[in-house]
Amino acid sequence: MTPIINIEKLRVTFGKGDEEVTAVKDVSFSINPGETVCIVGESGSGKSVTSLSLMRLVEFGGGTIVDGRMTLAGENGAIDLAQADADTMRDIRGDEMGMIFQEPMTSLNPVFTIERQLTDGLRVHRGLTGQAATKRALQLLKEVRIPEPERRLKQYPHELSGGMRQRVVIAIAMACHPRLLIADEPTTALDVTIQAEILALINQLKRETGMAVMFITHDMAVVAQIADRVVVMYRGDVVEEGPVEEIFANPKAEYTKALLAAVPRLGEMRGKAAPEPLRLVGDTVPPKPITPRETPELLLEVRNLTTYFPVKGGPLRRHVANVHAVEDVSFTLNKGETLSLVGESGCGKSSCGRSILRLVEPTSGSAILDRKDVLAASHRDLRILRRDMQMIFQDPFASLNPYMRLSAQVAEPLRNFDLARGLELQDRVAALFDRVELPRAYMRRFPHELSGGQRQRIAIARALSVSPKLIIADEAVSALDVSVQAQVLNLMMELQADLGLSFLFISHDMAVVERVSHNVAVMYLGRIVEIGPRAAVFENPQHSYTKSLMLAVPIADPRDRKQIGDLNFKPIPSPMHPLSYTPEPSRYETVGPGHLVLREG
Amino acid sequence: MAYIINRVLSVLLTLFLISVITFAVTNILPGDVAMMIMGTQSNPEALAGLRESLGLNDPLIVQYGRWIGGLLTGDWGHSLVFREPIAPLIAQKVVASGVIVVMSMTIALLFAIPLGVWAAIHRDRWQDSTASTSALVGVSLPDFFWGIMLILLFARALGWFPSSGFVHPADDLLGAIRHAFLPSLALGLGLMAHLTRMTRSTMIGILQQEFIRVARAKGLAEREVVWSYGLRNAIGPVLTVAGLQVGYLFGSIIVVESLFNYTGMGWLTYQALLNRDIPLIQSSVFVIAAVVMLTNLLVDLLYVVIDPRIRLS
Amino acid sequence: MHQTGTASTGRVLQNVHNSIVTVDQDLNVIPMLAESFEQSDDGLTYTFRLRPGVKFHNGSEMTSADVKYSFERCANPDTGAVNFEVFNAVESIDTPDPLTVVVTLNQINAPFLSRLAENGAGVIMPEGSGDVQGETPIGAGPFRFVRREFGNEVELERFDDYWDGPAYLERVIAREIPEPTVRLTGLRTGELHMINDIPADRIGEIEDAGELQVVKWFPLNWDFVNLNHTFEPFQDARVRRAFDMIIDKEVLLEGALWGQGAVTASPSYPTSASFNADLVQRPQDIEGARALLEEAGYPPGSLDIVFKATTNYPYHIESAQILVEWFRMAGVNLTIEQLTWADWLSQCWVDRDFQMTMMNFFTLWEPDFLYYSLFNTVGAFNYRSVSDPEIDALTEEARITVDPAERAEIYKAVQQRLFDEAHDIMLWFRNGSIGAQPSVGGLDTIVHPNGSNLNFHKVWLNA
Amino acid sequence: MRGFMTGKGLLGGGIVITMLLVAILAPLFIPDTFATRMDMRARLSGPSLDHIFGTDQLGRDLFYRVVLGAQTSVMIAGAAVLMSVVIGLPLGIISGYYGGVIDNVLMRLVDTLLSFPALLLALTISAVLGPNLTNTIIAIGIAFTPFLARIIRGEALRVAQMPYVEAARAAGTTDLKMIIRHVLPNIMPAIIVQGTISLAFAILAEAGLSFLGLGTQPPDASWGLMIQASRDYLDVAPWTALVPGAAVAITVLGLNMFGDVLRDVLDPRTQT
Repeated sequence: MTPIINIEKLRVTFGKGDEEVTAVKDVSFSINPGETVCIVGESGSGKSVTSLSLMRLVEFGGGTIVDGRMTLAGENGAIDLAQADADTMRDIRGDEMGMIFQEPMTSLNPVFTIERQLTDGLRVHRGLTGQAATKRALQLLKEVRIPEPERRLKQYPHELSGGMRQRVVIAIAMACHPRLLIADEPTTALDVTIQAEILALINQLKRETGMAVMFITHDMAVVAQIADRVVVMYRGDVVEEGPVEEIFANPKAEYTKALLAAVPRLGEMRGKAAPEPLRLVGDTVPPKPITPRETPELLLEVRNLTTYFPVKGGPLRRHVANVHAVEDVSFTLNKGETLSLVGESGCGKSSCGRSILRLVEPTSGSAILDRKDVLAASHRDLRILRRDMQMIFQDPFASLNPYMRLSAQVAEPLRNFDLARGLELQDRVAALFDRVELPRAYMRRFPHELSGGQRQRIAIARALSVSPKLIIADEAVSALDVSVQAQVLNLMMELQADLGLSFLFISHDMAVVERVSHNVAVMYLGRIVEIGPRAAVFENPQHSYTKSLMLAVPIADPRDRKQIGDLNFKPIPSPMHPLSYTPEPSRYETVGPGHLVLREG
Repeated sequence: MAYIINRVLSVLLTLFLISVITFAVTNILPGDVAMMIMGTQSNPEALAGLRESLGLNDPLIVQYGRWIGGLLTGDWGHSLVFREPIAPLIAQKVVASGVIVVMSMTIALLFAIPLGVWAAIHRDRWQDSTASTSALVGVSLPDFFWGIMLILLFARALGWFPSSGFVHPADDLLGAIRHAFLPSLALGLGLMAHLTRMTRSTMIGILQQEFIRVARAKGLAEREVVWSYGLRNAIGPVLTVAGLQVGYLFGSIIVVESLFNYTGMGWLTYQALLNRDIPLIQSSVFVIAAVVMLTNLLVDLLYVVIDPRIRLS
Repeated sequence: MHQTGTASTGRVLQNVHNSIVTVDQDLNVIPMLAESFEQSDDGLTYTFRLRPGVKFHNGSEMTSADVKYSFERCANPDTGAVNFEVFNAVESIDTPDPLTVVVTLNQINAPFLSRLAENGAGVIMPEGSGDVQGETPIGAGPFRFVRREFGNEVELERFDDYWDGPAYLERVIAREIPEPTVRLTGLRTGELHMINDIPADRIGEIEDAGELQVVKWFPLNWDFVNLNHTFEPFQDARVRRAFDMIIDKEVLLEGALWGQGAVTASPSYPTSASFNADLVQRPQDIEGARALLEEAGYPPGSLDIVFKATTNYPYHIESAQILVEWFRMAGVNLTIEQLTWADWLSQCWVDRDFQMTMMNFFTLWEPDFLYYSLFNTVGAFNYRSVSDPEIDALTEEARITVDPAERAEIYKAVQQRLFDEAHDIMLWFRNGSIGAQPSVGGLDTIVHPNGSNLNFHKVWLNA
Repeated sequence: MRGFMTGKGLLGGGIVITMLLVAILAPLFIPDTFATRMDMRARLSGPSLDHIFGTDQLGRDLFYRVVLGAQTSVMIAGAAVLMSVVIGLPLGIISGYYGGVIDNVLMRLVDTLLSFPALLLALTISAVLGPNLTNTIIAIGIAFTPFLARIIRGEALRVAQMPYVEAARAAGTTDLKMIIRHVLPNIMPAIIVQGTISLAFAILAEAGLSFLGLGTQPPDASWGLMIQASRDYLDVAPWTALVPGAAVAITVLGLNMFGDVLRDVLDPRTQT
């Protein structure tokens, strides 16, 4: 079979002279008709640059294809895309090859209607205008299964949800029936249920049209779900290529092995009582489970926590409604244990964590930390209470002050509470750097000189500096590459074992949660819908939402693929209510020891 | 709709604050209305009598009340030096200034937008620095310098445009444009730099957006990508800046209108300030501030039309 | 009096009005709206025979009632009239018949007649028109008022029923263009037919080029440096004289006005009978000035003086800058403060809040007006607070001296005293200038003998 | 500091440093009377060996005037911008950092002031205070303050919402320390860049005020005053305008380039 596209010895650089950086060193692979090839790798692997080179869009970002061939097979003979002129490329883009991108929120032009954006490609490639174009656009929206397609045509992008926008982007790419669809991390920014739907859609379209798909992702679970063949990239090179089952079952390259070892797989904790660190490539001793204390000791008790955010609107910007971010949430957390709050975006898990720290002011409820109610504390007492609870934030780039030396950032909490001065302060900061396994030489550095994982270690060191009892980790590993994520997770677990820390672990990633938690609380629309020991919740989910969530999570195992028929998720209703709205209290049923489920109805 | 109501309410509040500030500032201006009326023939007794009859001895709050009451009822009082009712006088001058404000902004935008887009497309290359530098030259020298240069070039050497004066557009539209051209160009040169800079940086931001890549991935011609997909998104921010520039413009017209003997609001305000025509200063400063603010309101509302995101939220 | 700006439209507006009497080239009082006038032997009664058939712009014919009305209005300071003191000695104004006006004084006022010829006091307006004169001037002049915008434009149109025959020009539009470059460009491009005040440094160039007509006359006005007599150092005549000695008037004239004028030690109109031609300005003597100041108790560095100059006269600003240099050499530290016209009026003229300033006046050829109002202790224009008993006595005496020769001698004595005491520092008479297109005719008639008013009655435009 | 080693950086930085040096050093080495010395025989004379930049309408040497005038222009612009930063900084930070009612009130006021054209504001303030150097600085300073306050407020608001501020708050940092350690350093680049550009505008504003008779008082030299005085001689003695005009133009261009480069240099991501 002739491959649609055959890439040989592709080499792409950015910049000139001394500042030249080679993003893609020597990449060769091919894609056959009707085949889904996943290009997988971590950030900086060159996977996106490869896809952009194929579309010859890389030049707009300052890149140069310095070497190699990219042969596109066509009815009129083959074309080397690396050599094609601008006009030829314009004809090919959007016609022979379509592309979809990572950010559905920014992939559509905010000032044009959906119709305009759908028909542009039809106009330039097919000469379709007016009624004919509109008809085809409508048909396309139907093909990507958008509800109420007629209405969508006249709408603007911001009126659509993220999932719908990504469907529109797919429709745009599919407009001229391309023979190759390039999808660059198309589901990374989406919630897991929507991700599942989009993946299913791409699969379905592929089957219907027989096109080939080049799918770029960093997520091994997605790869396992969608790929026919896999190309693993690392630092600009292809390190391994092969059928998906082969790659997962029998990886050959060291890098692939390390990568697969670092991926937490949903279900692999089955049968284990306590969380345990991942066993990474190179680890010689098996990881030790973090068993809870024999006599549980209560650290944090949250009762009926409720947080509303006022919505202002109308003339005079009056307070017209509330966003019910956290609605009657109660839970407990013992010393030395981890409770995970898990849910999709907007479910209130972050607000819940911030409310406990009083980074946002809760509306009502109590949070008793070591017999002191944080929510009732005066501002002065609150400052002192914060010594016992610290936070790690999601974005390692934004949570460090770019203008402050790392040592000063780690020392800041110590200085705030005047816990150490002068040399003692220096020593303690140095010890913290050791503790999070960062070289002491980094103390004089600024955040931008560090990688994402290193920064998150600084954030952990900063949190540890005042020896807190509780650390609230808000999506602390979500922005990290999978191998770095594994290291940071292991570090956190190790610290828990050594220092007896408690974690309130907030995450959307079910596989990670399964790995680190003693207890799990699933949140939906501001409420905990199900809470209990990790094993109970994961192995015996009771609430319908928990079940659908479990179903949507892709599993990093090509033998365990989702069936399309399973995927029918309800959209999440708005948590915004008028002022007059009085919510029902949360009422739970006990289904097992410590396993509570919100009553539905 | 609520957005518009809120904007209008805030406009009313701002107008009130503008009136208070205007009144307060004009009251601490040195000089004296009575003295200005009497000029070199002033003598203390006559001045005292005139002050009394003009109500200048009343408490400030009473004077403010009288003024604001007059503004609201359309009785803006009489100018001391022009010896005319203020309201129609200002109405006429606003038209005159309106002509050069619109023309200078048009000239500035006609140059700035293509220049800024061109610079953005060729970011960090020679075209970029050429465009930015040439736009900067306009703002590097004071308006009156350009004004005189333009008079010497276009009026004296080439004879294309008249050197001074104002013609009402209702009387002679072409004449009005010809008379307004040189002052507008002098002002436009000053406006250009900032607008070019703004267009450039906005366009650079937009050209890095994902939807631009999507547009390219559709196979659209680069011309359409930049001038339709890109520019359409840049118009809003650029217009906002242009709106803010109207404030700067109404400052510059004081100098430029005086230079060109173009009898608009800038000229009027300067005459009023020069002659300490307090009633006229109050009203014209108030009108200028109000016009500046309303222009920004207009731009905001225009933004609503341009950008569907605000339209529906 | 004061110009209200170098490009003033005020001088054009004067074409709306005619005066009861006026002056000829030699500054003799001659009839105008009055056909003839006579003064009684005791000098207390003036009889004016009015010219018959003089029409006002409103169509009515001038009668003695209008004259009485005009005089009475001018005599009443409440109307804002500027020349009321001209009528101070008037006891009665009688109108025995429609064409006769008899003015009776209660004491001799020698300058009465010539003051009527000067500066608006003798302007005749229709009876009852006083209230509208401010907005829409109405008179018996060759042009009727059409409209005016303050600071910008005055438009006049020909009055066809003018008693001395209609003017040639159908319409006169005067526009204020304060920027010299813009004004000159307007003339050169043909947008303007005529401009007042050619920039001083360009007169030679334009005359040489020969493409435009240039009318120059002497004098337009005179300038002097003012010393505030309430400021302690200036109460000492030595200080004032020393200040006079610091200034080289010739160089200052060259520097500020490009030599467009002639220096003078006396403000009297140079061709008038009372002009004291014997006075010669003190030559610049910085060393002498230093010595004099030292003697008066002001050694170098001890005098810090603020010089207030108005931006209304850019050449005053130039002068001030030159003065600063000389005064520094003499050990006096001069600081310039620029004032707008409004601020100058309020600070210097009314509040008399200044140490040193500079001003110009129109050439007041009538000596009483000039010396009494400017230098008498109670004079209306004595903003420097000059108070010299000798001058007070002389100016009072001149008022009741009927014999012209005797009066002239008194004023010469006043000039001598002013010079000796250096109450003010006289600088120069300044040239007037007009630039015009070649098509403008009759330019020789345009300047009024007093050197300040512009008369468009006999000016025409060639096709 | 590598960011300065670009063509633009070297040129912009070079101009700014040269102008600063001239402004500071010239008055130390050249007697200030050199700027006011007159020569009535050499009025409006073109550039020559005696007067390398020519002379003005009073025969004053333009080289000395432009060199000594640098001090006045730079001082007025610098002091005025400094003043607007000093007033605008606390207002902007309080408004942006605390938000809420204070923010509403302050920003309503700033918006109102922004409706008054800066030159009109400066003109009025000058008229109230009277014309002299200090008052010119105050007038321009006050007129520029609302702009600075607005920009600083925007930056403070942005920084106050950054996770590192939240992290510091969670770590027990008090408001004052938060502002000093976290907010100020992070808004500084924006203030410096805006300040640089404001300097250029302040030089022009001084020229505008001079045109209207306010601003620097003669015979002192400032660039604005020199351009103002040259306007009657532009056609016969263009150098009288071109000399100070070039000084202003080069400085403004230099400041703008310098501002652009500062923006890049102060960004920690491009620091090495």
